[in-house]
Amino acid sequence: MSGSTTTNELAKHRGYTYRLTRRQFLVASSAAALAACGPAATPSGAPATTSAAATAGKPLKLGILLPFTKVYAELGNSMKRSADLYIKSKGGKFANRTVPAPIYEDEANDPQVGLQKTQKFIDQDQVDVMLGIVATPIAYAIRNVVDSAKLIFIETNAGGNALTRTTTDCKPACKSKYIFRSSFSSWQISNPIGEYLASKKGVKEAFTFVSDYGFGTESQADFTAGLTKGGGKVTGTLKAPLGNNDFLPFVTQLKAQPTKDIYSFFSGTDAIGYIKAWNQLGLSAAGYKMNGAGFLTEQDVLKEVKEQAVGAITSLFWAVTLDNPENKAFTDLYQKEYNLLPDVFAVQQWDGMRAVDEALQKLGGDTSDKDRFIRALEDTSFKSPRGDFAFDKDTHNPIQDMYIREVKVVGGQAVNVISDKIARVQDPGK
Amino acid sequence: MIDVRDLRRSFGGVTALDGVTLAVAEGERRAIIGPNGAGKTTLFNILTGELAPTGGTVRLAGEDVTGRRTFELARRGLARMYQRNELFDPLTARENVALALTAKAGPYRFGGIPADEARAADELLERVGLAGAGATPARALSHGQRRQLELAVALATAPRVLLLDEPTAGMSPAETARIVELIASLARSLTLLVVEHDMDVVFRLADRITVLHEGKVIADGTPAQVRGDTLVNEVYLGKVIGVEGAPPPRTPR
Amino acid sequence: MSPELAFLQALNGISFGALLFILAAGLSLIFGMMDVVNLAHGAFYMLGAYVALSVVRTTGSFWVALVAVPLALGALGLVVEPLLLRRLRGRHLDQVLITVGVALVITDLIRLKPDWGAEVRTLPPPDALAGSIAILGNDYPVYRLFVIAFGVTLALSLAALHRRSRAGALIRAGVDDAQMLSALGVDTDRLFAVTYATGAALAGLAGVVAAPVLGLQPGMDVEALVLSLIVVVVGGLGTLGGAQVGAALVGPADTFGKVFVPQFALFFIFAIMALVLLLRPSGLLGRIRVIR
Amino acid sequence: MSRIGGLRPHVGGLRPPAPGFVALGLGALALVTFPYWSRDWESSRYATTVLRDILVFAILALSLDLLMGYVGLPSLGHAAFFGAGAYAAAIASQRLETEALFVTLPAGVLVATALALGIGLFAVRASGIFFLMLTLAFAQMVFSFAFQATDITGGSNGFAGVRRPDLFGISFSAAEELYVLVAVSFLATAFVLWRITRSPYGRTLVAIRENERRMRALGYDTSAIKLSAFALAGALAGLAGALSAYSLRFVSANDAGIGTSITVFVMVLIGGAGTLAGPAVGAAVVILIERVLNSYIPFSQTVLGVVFVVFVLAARQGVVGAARTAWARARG
Repeated sequence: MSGSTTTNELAKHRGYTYRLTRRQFLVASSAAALAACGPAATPSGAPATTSAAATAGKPLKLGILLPFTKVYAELGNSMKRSADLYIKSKGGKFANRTVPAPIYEDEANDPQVGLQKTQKFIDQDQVDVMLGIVATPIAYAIRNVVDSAKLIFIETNAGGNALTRTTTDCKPACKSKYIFRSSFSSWQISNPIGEYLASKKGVKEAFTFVSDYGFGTESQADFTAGLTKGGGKVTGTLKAPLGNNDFLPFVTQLKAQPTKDIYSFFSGTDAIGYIKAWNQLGLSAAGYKMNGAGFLTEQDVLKEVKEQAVGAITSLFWAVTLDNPENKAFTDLYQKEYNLLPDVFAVQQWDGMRAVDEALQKLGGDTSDKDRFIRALEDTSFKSPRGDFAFDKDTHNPIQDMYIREVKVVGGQAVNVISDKIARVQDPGK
Repeated sequence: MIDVRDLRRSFGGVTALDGVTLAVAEGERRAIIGPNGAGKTTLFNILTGELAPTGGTVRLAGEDVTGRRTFELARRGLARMYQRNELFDPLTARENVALALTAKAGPYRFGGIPADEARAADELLERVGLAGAGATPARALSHGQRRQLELAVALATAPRVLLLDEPTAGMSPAETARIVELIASLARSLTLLVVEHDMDVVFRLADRITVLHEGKVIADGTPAQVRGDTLVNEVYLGKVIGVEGAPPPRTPR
Repeated sequence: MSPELAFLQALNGISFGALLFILAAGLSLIFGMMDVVNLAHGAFYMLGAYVALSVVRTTGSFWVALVAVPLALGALGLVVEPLLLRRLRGRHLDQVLITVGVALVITDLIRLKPDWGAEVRTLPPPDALAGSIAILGNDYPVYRLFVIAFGVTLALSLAALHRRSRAGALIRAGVDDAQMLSALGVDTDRLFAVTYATGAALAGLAGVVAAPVLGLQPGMDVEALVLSLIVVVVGGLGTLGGAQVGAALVGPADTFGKVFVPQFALFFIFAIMALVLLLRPSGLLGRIRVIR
Repeated sequence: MSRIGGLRPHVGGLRPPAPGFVALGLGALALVTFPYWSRDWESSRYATTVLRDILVFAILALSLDLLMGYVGLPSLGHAAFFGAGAYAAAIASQRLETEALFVTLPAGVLVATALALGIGLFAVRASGIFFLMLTLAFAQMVFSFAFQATDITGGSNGFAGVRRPDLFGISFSAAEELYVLVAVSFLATAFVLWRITRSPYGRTLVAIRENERRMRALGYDTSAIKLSAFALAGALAGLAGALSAYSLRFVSANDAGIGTSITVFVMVLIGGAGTLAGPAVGAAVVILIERVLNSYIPFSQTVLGVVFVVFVLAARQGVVGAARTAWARARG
């Protein structure tokens, strides 16, 4: 191993100069300027301003921002399949408006990228409606941009409460006239199960163990409020960092505390790691019961952990086994098209597309008046695969039923079986 | 000027310096000779602060500078001419010298490069016989010219003590003669410490000679005394004549 | 904290330490021998895990993957080194930069490959190691004990290769003076290619062994690279022993960080690194002489 | 033989404005007023945003180039100071309830500088690859702190609602005015670095890159000088971070993440380390690949990886370096 390198290889190469003649600086800066204007020179499709006259017959431009790279890519692909399927099922027309293939952009699980792509939808593509966004931080990041650009945006996953509530000086985000949500608020999937466990299942004490980020903390607080309202008490809390690499130290601590009912919020790889550690340390055998928000045992997790999650009780507004005609039709259509079972993310995107479609039916396809478009969306309600779906008039968050589900092995496959229902759950936000 | 007392240094098990004591008066020209592995380079590295001693003290003009870092010693007037050329290759000869000249002014100057600096650098280049070569990059100079530039850079810091690490290594006889004359012509106020294998150069330059062997001083005196010393002949002169120009010891890693 | 709980957490720490060593071995070998930080190490690890997934899917055997994957990654290393790194012999920093490019390409291609893609997956451990056994009356995953055993054997065998074998000495010498070595008739090009290939194979091996614990998902490459870097930096650069010592310290320390300071668990591991560097600027066993 | 690396010591004071300077001035003016003279293009606003982000990253790349190209310290953790600058500006405007540019911008720069001094103390004593690894590890430390310190930085939710600044009545909340602020900052940064690289300080940095041992033997405290360059680069990165926070009105932990560090490293290398125009060109090329190309092909990251490998192998001095060599050879 040579001693400390005296001269540095990086700069010992011929033609290596570090001073700048006037000409080079000029050439470079104008080159940088011109290179950047490249995209500007290319003419873009839609005319700059939409005419005030009825927009009947004009193609409806949809901009959909989903993760196609990084850790949530799988969710993005599932939601894209659902969006494409919806357009195909409507023969490429909403009311009298033809719907060309939506412009998909990758949010890459990075708020900076999400902001750039939203700006592109607004300035470059000038889309009529924007849908998508999986990660809550990105939804919070683009909230102000969408609001000031008066762009109608349907959030089809991110469940951060703040997106559809009034918060003190809009921190970390707050509701907007132009923002609707077709998925859920973290309160809806955490609070009702708290109250349900305490009042109906006689759970007097619970311990919470959640993923240490915005969503997890909100879910922990909402669950605690629900449990307390139902007469129970949370005896302690623990958090694991998002994307935690080793769950054994945490689950060992769970096993060292007396409270048997554990409530958790984890999703994706963290959920898998948690359930495996729970199983490896034999917590079920030791009498501990796993409860959580629906994403703890959704398809993307169940297909990996399989029967290790048996017995877990979760709350969510949908399950693949939910038997109502709309869910049957949707699941069959999806399976016929992609021979894959749909997941909750596909349902959320499907309902987002449907809300736009329903609103356009009411407006006869005329989207020139934003306020009428918003009122039409607010009045939208329909039978969704998850059951009755309607927007809360002033928060634009969905009003929907919550189902209590338990993981059981049905026909050799671990599935969430619905055991109970809590009707018309509405987010308390104003 | 330089006062070294009982200097020790070992690398793991190997003892490179085993209690060296040495005193060099101001203006004196001291040569240090000894077979390979005698500890000459280790001594130099300690004197220039690149290596910390494991024992003993070093005093420079009365001040205890043991363990001081290289740049602190340099600022106290101790300059070094390296055995292998240590120059700023892409910079011009003038710039190499200018960097040494302005070392005292400190690096944090953000204005333009002062005009007089170029003139002072050219004067020094002339002194070492590189008059016209001011604008040539150091990497483009011949080996001999680079040694002359090495000397110019060392002198540019206006040192009180100049350490010369085998200044004639790898030089042709003609180049050796020129560099030795240059060194000989240096001001007598400048204290010199030379490590050299070529005995003609040693006897030409040195007022006194110290002989190192296996990390210890085995003889210390005028050239005549050392030449006559039986122990030195047996240990050193006897062996070296047989092995002329042995490769220099590698700096310990 | 009861002694029983302390013991269990210590066991968790040791098994995580063993995991970190397995992760870092490939990076440490390449750095120790070739003076190159292989920033594609995380990408090789990820590729190893996904290849293992395919092998387990087709052959149904974890053990086949344990042998096949390192060979596959070794072959990749035998292609990458001569094709890209050899051209930059002596320019160590450029060799490091090349590996950044390689990492960017590999991780993107994994995402694009149809049946790998970006889905969240896990590599099931072999049935023999899947269960749990009772230790002090508590269930403990057998696989984590296997990881400890595997890590220790890997450490011992690499140390033996490194110190006693002729190849180890030749490689170390090659880094310092490739010309002198080739003058002695040693084919340095083949030597460096084999070294890089071994490093890549070790990364692949880590992919197979660590995947059942750390899981397979986009971003696992960066996580593996950063963890390996911390282990190598803490342990000290230039020596293989560094990685062993580094992992032995960082593993348990990180686990106890998760126990006592969970809200800053991510941050804690770096605090350890900073503390070690404060005391020993070139790492615990580092031989790089940091400027005085 | 083409002029290599020599610092042509120009006699003090600027010569009368040669045609080059006039052209340079016009070019700069065109750059600053881009949104106004391109207003009637279809996607002028989108192009303005892209160009604004290119200029923000150009400032960041220039600051890294000071380290990589001049002092020879390749840092793979430079995003730590970019993120620190962004967070500091955002938090300052929130906690102090002010949009004043002369409060939030210096806050960003100062916090980034302080962080650079802190990390620099550890890092500058190492060199080459060990330095690279240290900066990478310390940047991850900053990332994980930003990701977990929810009550300070907003944690994984990021910091939303950053208020755009104003200065003595001029409000920069409109996209055009903010663009001008970014463009002016870029030109100022380029000018400052152009001055620094031609000053004795700049020459000292280059000499340290060439032969740090010799510089210590001449009496230069090279560790302190490297630390000063590291802090200066950190300050400029903090400036870029603050501008990014204003532009996007949002700061996330990824701004200090390894992805940003690698991106800006690739920009400097592709553009041309050790040149001033290089980082700006590199920023344009990489952002165009990452952002514009990304909308058309799914494997844009692979393209970036391949382009990067080609440049390391074949055109190590980057676009501007290669152009300059060709230009010098053409002039004979």
